[in-house]
Amino acid sequence: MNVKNYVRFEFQSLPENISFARSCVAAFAAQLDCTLDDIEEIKLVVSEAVSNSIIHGYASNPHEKVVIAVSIMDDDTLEIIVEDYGVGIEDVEKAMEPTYSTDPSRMGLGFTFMKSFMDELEVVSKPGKGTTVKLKRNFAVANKEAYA
Amino acid sequence: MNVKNYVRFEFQSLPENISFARSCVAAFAAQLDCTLDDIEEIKLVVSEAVSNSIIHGYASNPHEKVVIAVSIMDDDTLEIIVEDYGVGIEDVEKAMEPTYSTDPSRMGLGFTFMKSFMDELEVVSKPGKGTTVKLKRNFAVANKEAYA
Amino acid sequence: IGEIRRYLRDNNAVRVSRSLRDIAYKALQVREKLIGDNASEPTIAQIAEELQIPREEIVFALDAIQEPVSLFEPIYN
Ligand SMILES: Nc1ncnc2c1ncn2[C@@H]1O[C@H](COP(=O)(O)OP(=O)(O)O)[C@@H](O)[C@H]1O
Ligand SMILES: Nc1ncnc2c1ncn2[C@@H]1O[C@H](COP(=O)(O)OP(=O)(O)O)[C@@H](O)[C@H]1O
Ligand SMILES: [Mg+2]
Ligand SMILES: [Mg+2]
Repeated sequence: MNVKNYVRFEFQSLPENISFARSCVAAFAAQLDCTLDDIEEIKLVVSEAVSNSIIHGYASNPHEKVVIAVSIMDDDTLEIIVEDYGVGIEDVEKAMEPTYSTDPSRMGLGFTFMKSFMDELEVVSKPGKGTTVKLKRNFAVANKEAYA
Repeated sequence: MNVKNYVRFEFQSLPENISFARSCVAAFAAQLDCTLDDIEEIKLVVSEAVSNSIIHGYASNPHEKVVIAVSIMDDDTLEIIVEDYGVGIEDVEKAMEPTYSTDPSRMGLGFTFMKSFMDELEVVSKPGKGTTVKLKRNFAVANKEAYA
Repeated sequence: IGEIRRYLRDNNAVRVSRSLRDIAYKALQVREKLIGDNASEPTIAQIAEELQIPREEIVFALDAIQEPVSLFEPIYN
């Protein structure tokens, strides 16, 4: 795969940056040939991943750092990597189960949304070291028609 | 000065990223108490600095990297740093003179706009190493009224 | 699925897609209205509040309907 365009950004783990990050990734993704609905889905996915880093990874401590790297590959594939250096996840498989949450007040659907709106979801985490969420989606026309 | 919020971007020196960077910095600055007109001025300033890095610093080579760091300080001050690792500027003072340009087809007003729309402009450059442009503006209400 | 839908609705996560043009147009309308009401230029926060749209989305929307890059400088050529 050939990287056509790339941006990486680092920001403070503040709640107001969730909506900021979501808009920036959406604006970058808009370089791809995709619809408004696609963009809304990308926003949702980024919100879920970034809020997980802030809320779970950093227990809402605003002085930490979240990193997002976005690549456009081969004109039709979007890759988004969201990374934190927080508490990490003990059991990734369990964390990804629908409705599983370590916080009883939450719905536990973040990973489920990420999986359902993207073609690929890969989570790598080390307790005490942090979490990396890699999301990928292809926007080729053939792919789009398969969903139609 | 106390940093309240911070973001740092790195992106490829592609022309389409000028408008992306401009929007992102403006979106971040919108966390300050400012108007749409203020935002337009910030966009212009960021466009000028980023296009200088791409066009002059990198001679439009799209495989290089531009870095922008944006900080919100004390709730009312915005600091924007635009950095490249390109050819650099021999004589910074001369480069900053109104209408001075090394390219006869250009207007030579980029630095003039940056200076007039921001409270502070600082340019540090080393030939062969690159250029750092630091821009600062205060959005305190008292400050605004002084201009009215 | 019902639960997911409810979640999405409650969190206003996936809303009816609105075009950037639409958001930008509304933002400019609200700005005029607020100038009329208060006889002063509104802040972006006030416009965002009135429209119930995040500030950054308003900024991106307005940027999208603008001329590309700089008003003053031809970028290429
Ligand atoms: N970045 C992260 N750092 C630490 N733990 C995480 C992170 N992301 C997810 N988790 C864990 O995975 C669980 C499931 O995440 P998710 O599906 O988004 O549901 P929810 O956020 O509603 O709990 C979370 O409850 C949390 O325990
Ligand atoms: N990032 C940079 N790297 C190298 N040279 C630069 C950079 N920014 C500005 N310059 C030099 O300073 C001059 C003046 O810049 P500016 O005021 O923006 O005018 P213009 O871009 O129209 O030439 C440019 O012509 C160029 O020679
Ligand atoms: Mg979650
Ligand atoms: Mg210039």
